[in-house]
Amino acid sequence: MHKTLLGYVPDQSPIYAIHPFVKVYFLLIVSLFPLFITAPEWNFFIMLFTLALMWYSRVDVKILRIYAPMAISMGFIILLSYTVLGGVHPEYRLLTKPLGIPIYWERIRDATVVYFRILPMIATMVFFLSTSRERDVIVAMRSVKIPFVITYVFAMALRSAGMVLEDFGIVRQAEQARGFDPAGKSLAYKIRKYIMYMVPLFALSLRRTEEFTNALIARGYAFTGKASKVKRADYVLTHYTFRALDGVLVGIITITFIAILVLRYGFGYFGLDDSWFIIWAQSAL
Amino acid sequence: MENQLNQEELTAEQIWELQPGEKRSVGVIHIVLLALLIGIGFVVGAFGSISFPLGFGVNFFWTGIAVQQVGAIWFGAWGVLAASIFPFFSNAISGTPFYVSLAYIPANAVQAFLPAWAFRYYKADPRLKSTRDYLILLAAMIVSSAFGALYSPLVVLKGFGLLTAESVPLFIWGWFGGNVVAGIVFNFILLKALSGVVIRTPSFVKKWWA
Amino acid sequence: MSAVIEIKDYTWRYLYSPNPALENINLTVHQGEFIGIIGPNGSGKTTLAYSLNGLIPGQYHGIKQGGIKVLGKDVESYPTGALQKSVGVVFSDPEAQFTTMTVEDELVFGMENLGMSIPEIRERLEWVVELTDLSPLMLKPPYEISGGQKQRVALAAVLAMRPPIMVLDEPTSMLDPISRRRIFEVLAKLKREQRNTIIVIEHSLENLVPLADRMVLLHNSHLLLEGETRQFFEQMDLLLEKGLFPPGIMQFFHYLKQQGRYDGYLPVTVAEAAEKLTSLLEPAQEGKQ
Amino acid sequence: MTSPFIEVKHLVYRYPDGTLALDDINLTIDEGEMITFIGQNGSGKTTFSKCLNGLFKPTGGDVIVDGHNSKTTPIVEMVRRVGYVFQNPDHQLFNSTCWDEIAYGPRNIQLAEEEVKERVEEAAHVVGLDKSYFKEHPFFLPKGLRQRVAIASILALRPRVIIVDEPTTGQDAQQSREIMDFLVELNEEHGHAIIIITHDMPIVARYAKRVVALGRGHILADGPTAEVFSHPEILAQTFIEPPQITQLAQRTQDQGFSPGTLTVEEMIAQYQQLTRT
Repeated sequence: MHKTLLGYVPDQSPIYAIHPFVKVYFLLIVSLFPLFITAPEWNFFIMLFTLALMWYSRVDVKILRIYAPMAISMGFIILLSYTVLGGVHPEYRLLTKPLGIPIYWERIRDATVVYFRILPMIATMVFFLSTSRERDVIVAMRSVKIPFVITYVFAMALRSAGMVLEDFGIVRQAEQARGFDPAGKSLAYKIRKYIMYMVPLFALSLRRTEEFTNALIARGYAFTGKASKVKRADYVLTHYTFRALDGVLVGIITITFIAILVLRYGFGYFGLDDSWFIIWAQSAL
Repeated sequence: MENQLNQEELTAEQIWELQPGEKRSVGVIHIVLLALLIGIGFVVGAFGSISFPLGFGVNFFWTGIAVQQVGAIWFGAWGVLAASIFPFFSNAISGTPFYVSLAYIPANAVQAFLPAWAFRYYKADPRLKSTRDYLILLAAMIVSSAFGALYSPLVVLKGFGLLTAESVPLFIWGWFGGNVVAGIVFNFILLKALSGVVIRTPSFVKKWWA
Repeated sequence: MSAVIEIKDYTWRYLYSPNPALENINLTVHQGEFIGIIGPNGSGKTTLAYSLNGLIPGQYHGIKQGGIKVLGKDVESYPTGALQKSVGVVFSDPEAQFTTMTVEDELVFGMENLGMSIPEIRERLEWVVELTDLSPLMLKPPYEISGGQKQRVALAAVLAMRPPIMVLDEPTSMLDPISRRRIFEVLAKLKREQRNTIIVIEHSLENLVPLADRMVLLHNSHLLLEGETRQFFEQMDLLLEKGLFPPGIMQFFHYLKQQGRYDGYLPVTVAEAAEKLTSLLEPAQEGKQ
Repeated sequence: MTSPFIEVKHLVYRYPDGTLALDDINLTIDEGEMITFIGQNGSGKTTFSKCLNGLFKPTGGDVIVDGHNSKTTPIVEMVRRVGYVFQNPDHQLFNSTCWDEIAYGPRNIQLAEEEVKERVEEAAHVVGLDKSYFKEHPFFLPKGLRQRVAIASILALRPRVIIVDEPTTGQDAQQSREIMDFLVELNEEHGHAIIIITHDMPIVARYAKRVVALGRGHILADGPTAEVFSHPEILAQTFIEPPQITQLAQRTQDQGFSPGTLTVEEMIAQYQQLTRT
């Protein structure tokens, strides 16, 4: 396992043979799919597909343990929003009325649709985070000629996030070393803990701006003036080649996306009415 | 930054006005600042999102607000830019889909911009020397968070179909409260503790860009 | 030998600061010289390093008098980004200089800024990696390697730009003794093979002294003492009085000199000192027998 | 006979990612000792120190401080006995005045405000922090003073053992000696056991009484400074070499110099001895 800022990525993975741009493209485009698909079974299929890709890429499935509670709590909130907080709608089909709260079929249906829309979007994000190193994102951005300064800010932001995390760990220890003990204390006491972290974290970052800036200037980096117009060699790209397979993958993703749009808006596929899952659920409830 | 004990006090006016002969221009330091702010916002924001979640990147107590508002007061447009960008990262960590984060940008930008604008326009002292300074900050926090709170659940969450019309108020209050309470806790402390140093560093931004 | 750096009546005061950080400094550095700069904290050493590569007055607000010429041209007349090709600075905290995700990117960054082509970059990369012995680390994040490696990366990143003048500001402050010696071995190699002009600011003198052609003492913003290394340390009492502690072997031989038991130059390396001490003692011991 | 204040038995520590940082460490530390931990970057000095005050819990073996096993004792109890001063003072200054900063620890362990006041004043006095600084923001102070505030803030917890991580990094020779003189004073006049982590060999030679050399998670050497420095081959394993004056004495052993020579003064004294006729 190789530690990145966003978690651990596998040491060896077939996915590393793929150009980083394809990974970013996958994240950006496949995340869009669920927005055009209403039928839950199709979205569920996209999620399964993404999870299968994770398995194929030898991602440690333990990563899912971090996101599972998040996905569950989100589902719970959506359900709550659509049922308990859903209001009174005499026009809907009433399923049951526990504690005087009306639960309607249409609400359950909509909650399901929304939830199954969110799941694959989360899955693509997790897939990306668990197979990409920071360098991949930078390579992807540079290979599509995004201005250097943007790529660079991005890279430095990740770098500084790493430093802040590290500082955060030390500050927390420093706090403990001074007898701070949140165990069994009130919420106000715990919030104080957050306050205490913030000042040193900011202070350290501010002290660093100056040093970082000096180091950048010393390496001949300029943001304005003639020196900023220099043509960059993009040496890092020499480690990556965009192969035929990468082109094919980009093509498949693009065609799938177009196909979904055409099927959805031209032929009315992926809608609620012909979703066998919804039809089955309606009859079951 | 080392020894600043015996120096004359600056007035709030002097903090924001250019002094005669003072030259300020955009430079590498601002790029570094932008990156560092995104980095710190990433960590601090993710921390809040994970600790007190309401869902979809909305929290009961969102620590990231401090980076947005204090960052923009000190560093002007660079703070606003950072504030618009870092929630992408911090939300991603807490499982918020990419396009939901994208749609949050206007809310985050306004939350950072408004206090920064208010301090510059009304010449308030970032070291919070008078009641007036506190009131300006508080008002800017409330108005900007109200905008964020209204925009995000209505436009974004409704737009993505994540919420029903009836449950929107809960999210509006959640966003608003989460921001204002966290803002009150952190903004005052950070500004009071560090402004005195920050305004004398070359990274401080008087106007919007330099 | 031609002068590569000429500092004339140079004074600098930071804005918001009551006293100048450097006052009335005069110093000329020649091509290929190795200069050691010492002085207590706050004496203006770092300000001097900043002044040589344009961070002052570029990045800092302040008031300047006199001038500094690098390669015959005033530092202020260089366009943005141009002076850094001639003067490379390595700072003391390596962590705060790393701006990328891998050691390789770190080494390449400066070369890309100079607009070099890929074959050129590849060639220099090979050279600098070999010189600083970094090849096993190329794909690691620079902040996850050990302290000694970090400081080597920081040095290599500036070396890769091949500046004719190198300024190192406490390049080994965080290192264990042997890692520290290795950094100085790299500098010795540079001095021998590349004929770079090298200026090193250091607190720890044991490794610096054997390499330095000339030493400079800064104290309270002033240049207090300057001279060829061995002659410089003849002023032992002045140095001790100013709170600087010359290497132990020099102090020991200075004592011998004062006692009239030795009258050569002060030794700069342990080997040299051991040899001299042995030859001093042999007749004495023979006399005893 | 009383048992030692700190007893480390077969201590093993692994980082969460599985790297073995400390491997079977055994060590005892008595009250009032003055020890330095030396070793290359990454040799485990800092990790070991954090095990001593309970910040890190052992993966295997035991750390027993004043009869309390760190595995079962809450960290609050541990830090009252073993104080740890972090290398960078900026990591440990949370409060907006020096007074609050020093009072932070005593307040955490819920002392009465009167007692807190007494401890703050005492700690400030010991580190030589003038009362006029009490209302200053610690962030505004120069590094030397920030370090003093950091030490005072630990002193206020009145630990019997104080660990100071790299106190002389970035300090000049004069400042380093001032800090060390102060730590010696804490040790000799106030009776605290002091553990110093450092790379600075001239400082070790001058001030340390007992040296513990760590390398790759093991204790490579433990003993009086002169004795440890007499074995350069062991020190080299952890990237340490003795100061030049010691190296000179070692190279001239045949002439009668002691391989454990630590300072110029000792060298001179031996020379006088050798040349007395």
